[in-house]
Amino acid sequence: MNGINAHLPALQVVVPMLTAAFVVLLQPRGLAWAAATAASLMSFLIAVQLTLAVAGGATLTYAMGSWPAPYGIALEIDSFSALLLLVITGASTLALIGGKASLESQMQSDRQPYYFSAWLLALAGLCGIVVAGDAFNIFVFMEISSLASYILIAGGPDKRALPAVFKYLIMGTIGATFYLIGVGLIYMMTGTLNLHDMEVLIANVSDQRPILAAAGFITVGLALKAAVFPLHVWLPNAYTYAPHMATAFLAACATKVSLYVLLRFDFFVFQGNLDGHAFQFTAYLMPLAILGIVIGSAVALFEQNVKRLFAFSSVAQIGYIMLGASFVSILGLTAGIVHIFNHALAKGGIFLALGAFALSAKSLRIDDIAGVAKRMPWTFAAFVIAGLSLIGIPGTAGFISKWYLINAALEHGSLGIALIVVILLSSLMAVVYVWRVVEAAAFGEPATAAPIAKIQPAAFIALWTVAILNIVFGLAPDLPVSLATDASNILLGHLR
Amino acid sequence: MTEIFGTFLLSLLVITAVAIVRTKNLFVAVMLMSIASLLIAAVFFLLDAADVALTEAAVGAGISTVLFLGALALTFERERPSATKRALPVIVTVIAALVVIYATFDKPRLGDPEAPVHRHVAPWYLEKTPEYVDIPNVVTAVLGTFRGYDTLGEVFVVFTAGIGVLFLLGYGRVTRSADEETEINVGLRHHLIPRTVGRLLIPFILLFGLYVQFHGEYGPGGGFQAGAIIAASMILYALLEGERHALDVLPQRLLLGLMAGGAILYTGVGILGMLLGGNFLDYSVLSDNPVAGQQLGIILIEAGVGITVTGTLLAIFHAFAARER
Amino acid sequence: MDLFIDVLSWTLLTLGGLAVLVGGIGALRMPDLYTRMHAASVTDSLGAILVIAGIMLQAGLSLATIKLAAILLFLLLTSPTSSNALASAALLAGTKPLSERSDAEGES
Amino acid sequence: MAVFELFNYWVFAILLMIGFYAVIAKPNLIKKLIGLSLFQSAVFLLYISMGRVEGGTAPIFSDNAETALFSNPLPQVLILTAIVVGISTLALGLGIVVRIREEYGSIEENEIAEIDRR
Repeated sequence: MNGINAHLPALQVVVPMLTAAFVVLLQPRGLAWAAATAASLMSFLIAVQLTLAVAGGATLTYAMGSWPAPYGIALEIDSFSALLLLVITGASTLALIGGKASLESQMQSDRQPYYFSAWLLALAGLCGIVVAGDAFNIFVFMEISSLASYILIAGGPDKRALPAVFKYLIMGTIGATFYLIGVGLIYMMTGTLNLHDMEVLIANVSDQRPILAAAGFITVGLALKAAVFPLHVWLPNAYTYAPHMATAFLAACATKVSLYVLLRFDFFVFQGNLDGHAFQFTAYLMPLAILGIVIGSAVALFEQNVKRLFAFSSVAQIGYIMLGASFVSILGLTAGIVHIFNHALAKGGIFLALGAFALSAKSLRIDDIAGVAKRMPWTFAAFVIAGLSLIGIPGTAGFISKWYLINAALEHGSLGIALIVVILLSSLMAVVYVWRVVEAAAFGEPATAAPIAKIQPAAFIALWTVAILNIVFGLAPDLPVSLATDASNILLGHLR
Repeated sequence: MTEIFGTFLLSLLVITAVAIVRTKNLFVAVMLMSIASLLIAAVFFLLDAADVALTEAAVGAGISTVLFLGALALTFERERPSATKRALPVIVTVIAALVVIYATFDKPRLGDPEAPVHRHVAPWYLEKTPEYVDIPNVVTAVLGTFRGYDTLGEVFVVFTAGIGVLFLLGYGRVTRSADEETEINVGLRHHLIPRTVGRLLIPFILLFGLYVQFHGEYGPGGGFQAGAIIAASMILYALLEGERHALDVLPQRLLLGLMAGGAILYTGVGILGMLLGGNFLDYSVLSDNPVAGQQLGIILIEAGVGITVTGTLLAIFHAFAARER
Repeated sequence: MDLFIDVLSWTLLTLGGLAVLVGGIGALRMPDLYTRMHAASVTDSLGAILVIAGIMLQAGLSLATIKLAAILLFLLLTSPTSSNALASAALLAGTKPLSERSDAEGES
Repeated sequence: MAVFELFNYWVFAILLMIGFYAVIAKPNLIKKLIGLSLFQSAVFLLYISMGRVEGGTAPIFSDNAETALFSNPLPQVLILTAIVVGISTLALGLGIVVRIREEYGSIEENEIAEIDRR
């Protein structure tokens, strides 16, 4: 079995990608779904295997085509990528299992094979970004995942999905092209595309203007793709009008992967080499993170569409991750990275539950979901657990990342106190916006007789798996925390 | 001399770009875009990038123009005059352009052989290609094997786009019945001259496509360019004989099969390398002689690229053509 | 002999360049679509023939000459055809030639 | 000759920003995609320009020139990939525009926003 194990980094990408090509040829739609779920489950198992291999701070490398690293393309997996791989493949698998029923209601069956193929391509693209150790390779897989996620979003039944996805396409392409320009400028000054090689070679030319321009282009481009405030304008509508299944998947991992690249690139390549870069990183990103947290939460307070409400909450949550990273300290980075994991759990659970609600409500406006709790008590209970985790109640996963964030802030004296106030304030706002949904669902009287639908067993299992995981990782957060601590040690190890 | 010519072409390019943005007629803009692509292809050729020039000419001037025209036929030809304020975007872009130009001043001058970009990785490719792969075209060697994983990604990008267009446009509206004498079904069959000359040309275009496909190891060319050229010949056939005939020759299911088949072939070659004891996409294990294995691998994956690109471009073209206005 | 071929080829190239220039000016200055097409056809018939012939003389007897001959053949086949297609498309779309238009009508 | 040394990079910057302007300032969706294509072409120019070596030729070995100086093959490979990525994005974008036209009857951003508000 050792033979297969050595190839796992490549298989992580190849399995979903190859299955995607086969899925379009499988016209019976049930088969397409089954194949997609099987491939997704398989990549989850590969991700678990890889996580075990890198636990404790090891790094796995894999030379594509057996060519040595700066000449060929190398894959590289460490704790940071392993954590992301778990999130991506886990979210994809659970969303595929849990969202099937809601997708049936939202899409004609003859379009579904294409859709599942696109789903697997998105999965392969996201995994490909995370395992890549080569700057240009990241761009290629970024494009696979973006094109595939445009398809996932465009599948929404509402016609407003189309302008939303067009906006996403334009902004996503600009972001990717900015990234490409940045990589080009660095390549021009160093002559390499391999991230490790870049780190070494950039030291000689780090004070030259093209490198500074490259840092700017890469940061802005990736921030655009990661929907960092104020570049988040594409996100709310795209998440709102996508099929519920796709929202659960993309909200859990798509923007996080761009954040991952942003952090990795910044720490691997720039932080150690550019004078004062750490300070600039903090000075630019912290205010944006805080604004994102406050404004995202504030807009969510007044939003009428439940999906849009949680989409704006995502903007705020991305702010938390950025805030953690902008401390440039072990605790801060750990907080940010753990929050990538925990937010995926909470948001994935919420959007899965919303997909189930949609089966038994006219629409997902706050007024329309009135009384849904009485019709689907178990689904509602799972939704509440995920909601509590989003708020950060002790005992849930969300609390862990907030706890680390507050600890990291405490290292910063009086500024830290101010930041804690912001964190608490926005948690309070999260209490309010989650409560609005809970109140409507539990105590509202349905205006019209809503269709009674029972949640499918598969969806029920997926949803409750997420809900239980939210509690498990709230009580025993060793896995994400140790991975994240390793990851932040690796990232900061590049600061020298 | 080439510097002056290059400068002239680049200036023309800038002028064309300004005209593209300024014109209100989208049809004109698309045509100008095609001209801009040809200009930029000529510039690439002057800069010694023959492969890229060929691709840019086939894709920018050819395929993307066809796609734009297909979309224009389904939408509107003119842009609405808008009352929005233009001052802010102009200021933003001018400032950004100045910043980018400012950043250029530390760049190595054009063509400097001492620039870092030529010192590190690139000489290795030029030096090792004869030894490991032994094909004359270094671009194909890098594309096919040294950075073959990127090319695999590229094939899947094309595949994804094909899936996306079919997902968006390949359903819903009932396509008109096959024997209806609509313009799209009949094509140019009533027009003697284009039809005669077109039919004469199609075999030669196909032949040229195959030449570009299999000559990619020796000269400029390769799977992507070949796929674009072959697709262009089939598009010409569809224009001349009508959609229906073209679909009889290559039905949508078959195109879908080509799309997926090429991608599967490429990935399969990679997996074969893995099964035979190398890493993923290691072709040297495909044959007893590592160099012959590399060459075999490159031919196979280039074929995969060509098949997927042909299938995808044709599927996209038909998806646009089958839509009713 | 070499000098003779050189002079001849440069003469052809210059004449070809002139033909292209004339065609370009004509395409700008002519009053309507059909006359403009007429002017533009100078570019891709006479201009192309002269320039390619000039280059062929420069290249001498080699593979490049054969390729150039193939290019010339293709140009001679395709450019009249595309002109024909363009003109008939314009006619179908309702663009009348200048001679059939009344003087009151402007250029459309 | 100082003009020629950086001229390609200046054209890159200008072209980039012309494309970017069309993307952000034009309400017409197809015009935005045209701008996006220009924007991407500019990046191709950047890469290819940096790969050029003075007095070099295209990186293809031939029999009669053993000691030839070659231009850098790597940027060319990267741009081949990037061109393909560009056309794929364009195809998908145009597909979305066609669907928008069918659903909204318009391809002007402001008109679509107007319809959505109703």
